[in-house]
Amino acid sequence: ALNKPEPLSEATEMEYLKKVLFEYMMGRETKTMAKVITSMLKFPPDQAQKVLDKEESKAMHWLSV
Amino acid sequence: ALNKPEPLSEATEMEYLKKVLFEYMMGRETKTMAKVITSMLKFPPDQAQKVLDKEESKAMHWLSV
Amino acid sequence: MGGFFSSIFSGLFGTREMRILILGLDGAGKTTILYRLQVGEVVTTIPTIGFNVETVTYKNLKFQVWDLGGQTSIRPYWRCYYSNTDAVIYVVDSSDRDRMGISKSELVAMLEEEELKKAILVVFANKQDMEQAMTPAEVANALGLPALKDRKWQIFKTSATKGTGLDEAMEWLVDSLKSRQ
Amino acid sequence: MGGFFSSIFSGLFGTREMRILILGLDGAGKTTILYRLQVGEVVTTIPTIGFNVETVTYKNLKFQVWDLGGQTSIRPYWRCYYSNTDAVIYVVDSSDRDRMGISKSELVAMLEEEELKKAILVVFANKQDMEQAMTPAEVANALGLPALKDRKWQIFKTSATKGTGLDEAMEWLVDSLKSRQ
Ligand SMILES: Nc1nc2c(ncn2[C@@H]2O[C@H](COP(=O)(O)OP(=O)(O)OP(=O)(O)O)[C@@H](O)[C@H]2O)c(=O)[nH]1
Ligand SMILES: Nc1nc2c(ncn2[C@@H]2O[C@H](COP(=O)(O)OP(=O)(O)OP(=O)(O)O)[C@@H](O)[C@H]2O)c(=O)[nH]1
Ligand SMILES: [Mg+2]
Ligand SMILES: [Mg+2]
Repeated sequence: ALNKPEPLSEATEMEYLKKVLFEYMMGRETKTMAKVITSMLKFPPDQAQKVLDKEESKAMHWLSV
Repeated sequence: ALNKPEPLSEATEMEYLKKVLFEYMMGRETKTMAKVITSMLKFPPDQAQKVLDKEESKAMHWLSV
Repeated sequence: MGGFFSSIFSGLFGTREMRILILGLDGAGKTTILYRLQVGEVVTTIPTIGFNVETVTYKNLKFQVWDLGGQTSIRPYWRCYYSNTDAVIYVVDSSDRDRMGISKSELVAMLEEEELKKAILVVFANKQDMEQAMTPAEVANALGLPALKDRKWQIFKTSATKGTGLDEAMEWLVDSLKSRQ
Repeated sequence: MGGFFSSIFSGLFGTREMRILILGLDGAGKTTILYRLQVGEVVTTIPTIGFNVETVTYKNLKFQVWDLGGQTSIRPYWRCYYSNTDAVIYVVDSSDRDRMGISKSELVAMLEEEELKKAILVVFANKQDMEQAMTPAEVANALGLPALKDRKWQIFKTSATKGTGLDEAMEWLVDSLKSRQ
């Protein structure tokens, strides 16, 4: 995608964030949702990486039980 | 607390949200963090309740393993 | 996860569910198409601020189909959904001549992404029922499809509201996905 | 969770970790106090946008101590942290006469919350090393403490930077928590 506006400058973005966050918090498609959230809120790269690593490790945990 | 400004109108609030969200996503103090998140983003009451119920059920799950 | 576990899963549990994204500018008809495919009916839509995800079964194949909102301010987040995608359905409002250039730019940016390198592209030249609609050939040219390299693609004329063209397009997609495996 | 499981836990694993909140306006000295209590030193602070949470051991009792940012725009979210709180350390900059009224309003709003009904209140009249500091009695009156009903409270004069008064205050708090159990 081409233009990256300031984070959450628009009502649409805020609504989008809330939708994605709700899905994340309900435990649905958390890996994808985590990417959207860290990207919308412009998490610093190291924090974003930690969050995504955490999602990976959750996914592995489910596989191992 | 007394005055409730518009959600995330301020840089401080945005920074605060990011901090709290990061902790939540790393799995730390998720019940408290979930309250802050749903309250900052003004989740509709039914959604906020679902999120908090989900946190409760996660807490119960940990107790039962 | 990724390729390794996907393969184990395919081995253990039969074929992995395919992941398909429906992308395109706002108002192109993505949500209408998703539910046409899933329940075979025209549903009343509102602009998608977020996404819809549904399981669609077609010819005994199961797809997880994601329909992402296409408004300008949320298009930058399409890329968060690209991982493990097998195919992209790119929907164009064939009557929206003014925004054909924007639609092309978004498509080009999308196809440049590493994660979509192996994804099959099927373009729906939608809203063919509208009088001023561009032909599929015109849409293809406007999007620069003939110049694409290393990409399996095809364009179909569709009308999501009338329900025309969708079967043909899905048939091609299913065959392409099967022959790729 | 809540009371029921907490009791089971206390029974099984000894005494439950106490939960303490440090609240007060921005710049009052909350973070300075938290780390004074934890590591016994004055640390360099920046305004807390978020929170700090540390385990503090005092007289063989373990506390989970939360220091919340006090800036105006994030004060509304203090209430999200109230659940299961045993005590509130309310910190006042005794030299900040202009904002004593705001500090009172926030305190009053806080004490009205159902979840804090049983919480013990200890007020730190902080920055007593400053020349223009109000006395603890003046601070107590300005905050309306004498009028409080159904509340176990006490006020202490402290200087977080000099390290004076904290021991006395914590001693009172620990005794109050113990006698309450
Ligand atoms: N005439 C005509 N209208 C269509 C067709 N497909 C969709 N529409 C209409 O176009 C409008 C937008 O359709 P949606 O499916 O909501 O569009 P969308 O691509 O999901 O839009 P966003 O969610 O904003 O990204 C609706 O009024 C649909 O009924 C079509 O083939 N022909
Ligand atoms: N003179 C004096 N300065 C103090 C005292 N306690 C804290 N300070 C100073 O006051 C300033 C603010 O202290 P903090 O501990 O960061 O304040 P805070 O309450 O955590 O503020 P927020 O995080 O914004 O809510 C710092 O410069 C401290 O060194 C004190 O007892 N005396
Ligand atoms: Mg839509
Ligand atoms: Mg602080």
